[in-house]
Amino acid sequence: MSGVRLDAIVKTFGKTEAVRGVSLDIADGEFVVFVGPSGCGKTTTLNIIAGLESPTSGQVYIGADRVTDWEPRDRNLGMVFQSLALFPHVTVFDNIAFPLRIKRMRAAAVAERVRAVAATVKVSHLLDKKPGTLSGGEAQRVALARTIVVQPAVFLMDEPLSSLDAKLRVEMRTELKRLHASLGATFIYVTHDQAEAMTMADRIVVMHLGQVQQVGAPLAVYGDPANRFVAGFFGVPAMNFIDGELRGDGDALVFESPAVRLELKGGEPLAARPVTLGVRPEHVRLTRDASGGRATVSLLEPLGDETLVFLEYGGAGSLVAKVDAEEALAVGDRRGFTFRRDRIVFFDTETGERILRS
Amino acid sequence: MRNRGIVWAVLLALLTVGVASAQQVPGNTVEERAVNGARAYLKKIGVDRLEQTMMMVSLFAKAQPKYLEEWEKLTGIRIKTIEYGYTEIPAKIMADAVAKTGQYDIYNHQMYMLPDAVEAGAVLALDDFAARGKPHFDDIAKTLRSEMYYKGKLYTFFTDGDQTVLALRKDLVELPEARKAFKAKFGWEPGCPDTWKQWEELASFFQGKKGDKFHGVTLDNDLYGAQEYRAREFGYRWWQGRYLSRGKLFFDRNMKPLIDGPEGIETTKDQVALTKHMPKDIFGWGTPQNYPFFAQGNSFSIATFPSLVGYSQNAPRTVVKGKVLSCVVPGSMVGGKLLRRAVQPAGTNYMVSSFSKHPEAAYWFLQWFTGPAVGNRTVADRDGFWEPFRVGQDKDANIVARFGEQFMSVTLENAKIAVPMIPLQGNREYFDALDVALQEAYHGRISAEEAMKRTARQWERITDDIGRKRQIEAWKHVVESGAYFDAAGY
Amino acid sequence: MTPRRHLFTVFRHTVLLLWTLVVLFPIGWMVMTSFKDSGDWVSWPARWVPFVDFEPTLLNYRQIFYFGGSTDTGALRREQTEQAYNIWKAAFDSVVIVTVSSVVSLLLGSTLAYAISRFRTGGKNYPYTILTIRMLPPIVVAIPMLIYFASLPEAFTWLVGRRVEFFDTYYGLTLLYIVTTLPYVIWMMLAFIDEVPRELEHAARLMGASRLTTIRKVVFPLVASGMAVTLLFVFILNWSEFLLALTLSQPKVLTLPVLLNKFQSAVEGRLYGPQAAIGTVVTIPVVVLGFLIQKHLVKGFSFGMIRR
Amino acid sequence: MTESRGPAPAGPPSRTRLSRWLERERVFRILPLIPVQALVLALLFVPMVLTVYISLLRWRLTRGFWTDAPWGGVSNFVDALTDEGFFDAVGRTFLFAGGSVVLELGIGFGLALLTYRSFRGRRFYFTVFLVPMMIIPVVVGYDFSMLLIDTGPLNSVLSALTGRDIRIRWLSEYRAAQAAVILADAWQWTSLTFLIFVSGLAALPRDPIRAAEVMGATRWQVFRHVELPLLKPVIVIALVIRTMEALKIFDMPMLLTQGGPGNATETISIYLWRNAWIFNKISYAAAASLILLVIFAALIYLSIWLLRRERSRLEAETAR
Repeated sequence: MSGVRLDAIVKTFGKTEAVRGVSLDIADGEFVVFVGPSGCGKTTTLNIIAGLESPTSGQVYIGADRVTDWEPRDRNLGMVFQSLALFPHVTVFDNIAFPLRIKRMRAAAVAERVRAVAATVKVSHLLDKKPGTLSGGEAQRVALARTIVVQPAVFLMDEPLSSLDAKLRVEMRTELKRLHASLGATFIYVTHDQAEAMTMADRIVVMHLGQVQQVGAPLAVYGDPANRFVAGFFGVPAMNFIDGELRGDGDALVFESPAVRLELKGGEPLAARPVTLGVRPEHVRLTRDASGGRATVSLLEPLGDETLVFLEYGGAGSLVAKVDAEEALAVGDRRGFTFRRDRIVFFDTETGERILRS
Repeated sequence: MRNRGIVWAVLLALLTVGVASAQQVPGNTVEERAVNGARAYLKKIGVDRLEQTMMMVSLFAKAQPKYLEEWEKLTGIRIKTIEYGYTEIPAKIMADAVAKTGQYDIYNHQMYMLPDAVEAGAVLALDDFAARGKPHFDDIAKTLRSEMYYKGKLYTFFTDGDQTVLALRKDLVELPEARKAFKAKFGWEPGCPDTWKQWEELASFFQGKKGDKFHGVTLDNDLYGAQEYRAREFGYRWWQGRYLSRGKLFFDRNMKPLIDGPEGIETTKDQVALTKHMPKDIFGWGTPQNYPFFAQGNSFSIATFPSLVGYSQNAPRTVVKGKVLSCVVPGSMVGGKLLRRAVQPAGTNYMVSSFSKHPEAAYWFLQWFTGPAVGNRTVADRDGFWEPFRVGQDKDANIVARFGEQFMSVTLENAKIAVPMIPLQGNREYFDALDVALQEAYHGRISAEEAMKRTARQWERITDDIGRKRQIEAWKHVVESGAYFDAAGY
Repeated sequence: MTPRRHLFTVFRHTVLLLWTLVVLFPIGWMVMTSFKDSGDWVSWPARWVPFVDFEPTLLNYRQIFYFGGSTDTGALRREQTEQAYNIWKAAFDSVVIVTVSSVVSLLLGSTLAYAISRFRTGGKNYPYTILTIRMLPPIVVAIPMLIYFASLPEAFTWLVGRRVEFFDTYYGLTLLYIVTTLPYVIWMMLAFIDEVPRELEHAARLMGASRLTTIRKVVFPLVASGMAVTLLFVFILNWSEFLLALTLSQPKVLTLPVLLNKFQSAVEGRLYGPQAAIGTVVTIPVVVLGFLIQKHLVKGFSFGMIRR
Repeated sequence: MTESRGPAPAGPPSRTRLSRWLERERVFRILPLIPVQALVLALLFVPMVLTVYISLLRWRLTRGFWTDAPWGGVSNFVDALTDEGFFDAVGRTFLFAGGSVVLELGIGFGLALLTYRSFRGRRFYFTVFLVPMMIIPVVVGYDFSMLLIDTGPLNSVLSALTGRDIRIRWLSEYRAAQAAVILADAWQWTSLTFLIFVSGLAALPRDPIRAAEVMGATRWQVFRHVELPLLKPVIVIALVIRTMEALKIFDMPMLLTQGGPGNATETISIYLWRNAWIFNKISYAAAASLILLVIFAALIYLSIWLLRRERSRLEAETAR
């Protein structure tokens, strides 16, 4: 069992910089999820860990070994691919047995091991089939079986669930989590799906434009985003952003925009500067009065237990609030709204960096 | 083997005395000397068996082996043959001159290949061997004999005349009514024509459509008046004989072409005129089309290789068995005298490769195989395509039995007037220039004058390209050796 | 079936049957001629119906199988002679040279196609550059090749102390055939390999397979049908090659197309019968081969120009 | 932990140096190139250089290569460029290649359209249509020379069909002989273009076609606006391959007509063959073939440029 360390990894393809200086420590046995929009460099980073691509500069360590120049096969990794990469020309059995045979394990031992692993992931009945005949979930399990059969120290997964339907995906999430627990190996998981990241990760690594934006536990990343990108990336629906100006006289901070004005207690004196206010929909409250501002309900999206309310509030776009489903609302209603003050975050409008982080 | 005793005695003498190499090899006949020479050669190099290779025209695959076996029995020299199509061989000889593989000891091709082969260094001069072997050429017509030499040196042996012959349908020519009508029209008794003009008159008369009444007989087929080769690669061969019969040479002493004079133009016009009486398809026909066409009774006359006569008697579906009249090749009136020339359009020959490891052994085979006695046997061989040419072959019972008396007398007449196609380096390029121009003329795309002018221009260019001085020298040898009898225009 | 559809079906079959006739007519004629005696090869009107128009004979086949070479148009029978060549020899040489060169070309070309597909080996333009080889008319290189082959043995003697012949040898021709078919192998295999997902290879390599093992166990099995098609294609090209063989082989080495050219007769001309017989005989194996892999054929020939 | 990770060993101890070396991408990228390049260099490049050298001599086969081949400079090139025969032969070659390629592409495409979807009897047609390309061209040449003789079966059939006595002199009349060469070539190689097109049609993605059909496009519209554009790269590659091969045409006219009648079917390959092996003008042939190579290369690079444009457009579209 081993941890993985990335040290200032840079990868360029021609003129494009896919990864720009990623450094990261992943502890032994940790479940780390790389998340970010497509093209953010997360898959490249994963491939560099796997050895499928070599970094332009920087080093990769697995356990105590610097493996930057090692071939993939020497790194003792397991990997599940987005397409699963089952070999279509051989049976499920042969697929699972492939890595064992490569390691020149005796045939009897191979058979025994394959059957055992097939049983753990419940694909014993599929062993004689060809991958082309499997359902999505079955193929998924076979791919897992093929990966765990050699008991690698580190598991790499590149969006393995993306081809599954929604329900199956949720099931598999749980199963992967369970598998992680039982194997105790290091899992490095790449996805663009924030829900997967939130639900499975011990730690989330948010990547954007080839750089790590934030590393942290799921709730920390959600609740305490390091910048506007991270804040916007997590959460459905996305965080509300309101551009305005912030100034502080020592007693209070004042945020002012054409539609919203807020006064917050405390804080240091601050020269007026353009900022972006961020507040998640669940932290927007509707009131009967106009303590914060007034807005008109333009659209309602009931989710069942809660309802999303789209408000015309005088600023750009709409403000989204998540309210209890019981609340009686109709399109065209005029309401006041306020924000949960302790949950408001501010970003520098220009850089997107978080400011006034407490 | 009546001379075996003598042979052994001579051999013994050879061994004990150790005759100097330039001296004549003992033996009473050409063949005996060849056998003795070969045996002595093997002794000299200290072996009793030897294997050699002949590049052979595939046409002789059936006939050649028995002579090779005989040679092996006589001398211990085994000659393997490697067959090539006749069109393939020139390139193969030239390729051998480049690759110098030494894979072949003897090349078998046709007379006109000699100049290029010599110049390329592919074949060996045989004079030194001949000085000792004393082959016998006296009974070969002077013009044919000249073809064995290039620039005064002996390079090749042959046992195949292959001079052109003209064949007519005897049965038609002898139809009494036809004879009468013909005489009335042209003023002479139909039969072997003396001049090209007369042949054309015959051709224009003896033709008709299927089912027509032709002077007392009903035609089973369309009957065409004449056949003469008009296809690419063929037509120009017959042209050369016709041209020479007008009493002009191809070049003057500075290698300036003479063919664009009136003689050349007339020759071409003659050929074009005769074409009217031929089947339209003649332009694509080689021998395998021409022979059966005549044998199946579709035409009245044909100028071709002499093997036609034998073929037409034995071919499948032949309808002309016993109905063929062989003729001496027609000629032209030159200065009030009838001049006939029978071109030798092919003529199988044998050459010794420069790269042979045992050229002397190869030479002895050539001398033996083409000698008067063995040569007569080959000519008589029904499997072969060796045609009569030697004086006296009409006395050989076997040969006469094969070809018939009438043909024999005619073909030996033709041998006397046989002439070679241009025996110069690069001749195939000269031929091709002529060939292309003639094709254009045959198809009526250009006039005879233009065709000859073009050819002459091309010939000048070719001569310059090869080297005028070289060609002048070689042409001088040709003319002075009497290859064309006289030096008209030279 | 609507009337329009019906009409289309009729139209389709009419056109296709017409082309079928066009294709089969020359082949049928060749087969028929191979059973004709010399008098029937060229005759007007043409002879069509066996046993009625002409008497079928095995003479031509007997001739090519016993002896090779040729004879007069008249008498065809001939004693068996110790010929350097016959159809068996030519068939053997053709099969050896063509098989070896096609297989080697396939292996070299496929491996290179793999490298090109995965690493852009040789640069973006390499596949186009290599196609230049195929543009060279063989006649352009045939003669220099002859001089070159003739001087190579000397060069070898000088370099390695051993004389190695190239002219008129199996490997001389084989090497040439390998080079001249490589462009097509590379192009066709590139198309197939491009379609193999890289993740499959990544998976194999992560599981411990070396690059070579990956190619052998994962990539090549996946493009097997493509390889079969490519092999057939280059096999046909090599099997048919005439000019280089004509110039650079014989007498020790002889391929079928060159042998075919030998069937000439009296002074000059063709022996249609034996030619037809040998043509029939040499065509059969390739047609059978093509038939066997027919279902793969469709997959192979779009040269990857259409991506699914 | 950071401190404990000093400079690590260069590689895992279990592998040999060779296998490690082999695994490197840099090595693996180059390695397959080596035998191919070596073969190309040794077998084609060297003779090509030799060709250039020979073309600058005035060497004939009837003279010693080392002893009697004077320097000729560019004179051979001048000769070739001023020789009508050369350009006539080039022109004829283009005529034949053009004619046969147009026929092959046209017929092949039509047949492919009729056969690429499954129907009763498809397998039979398919089998038959593929046969010609598997026959040795020399055999096809001989076969056609039998068919096309004036008293041959083709004229018989034509006569029977038209009820007139048709005696087209396929092998001995100018235009007819040229047509014969084109027809024979088209007969043989339509099977290849057919195969390429069937293959391309079968590989067409279904979705855009279905989408068009759903949108109410007629069969013709689907073909014209969806299938044809998608097929364009395949058409171009068929064009390139066939043009490349057709320009080299040698066997067919050589066997059918030996370049005749006159020079009617003398292609550039035959012209070069004649000059080299019959006229022994090796240097001239070398120079002429180099000029030829330039002409061919220009033409073919033009088509390759087309091909690349199609391909890169295709790639751009797939990437999207």
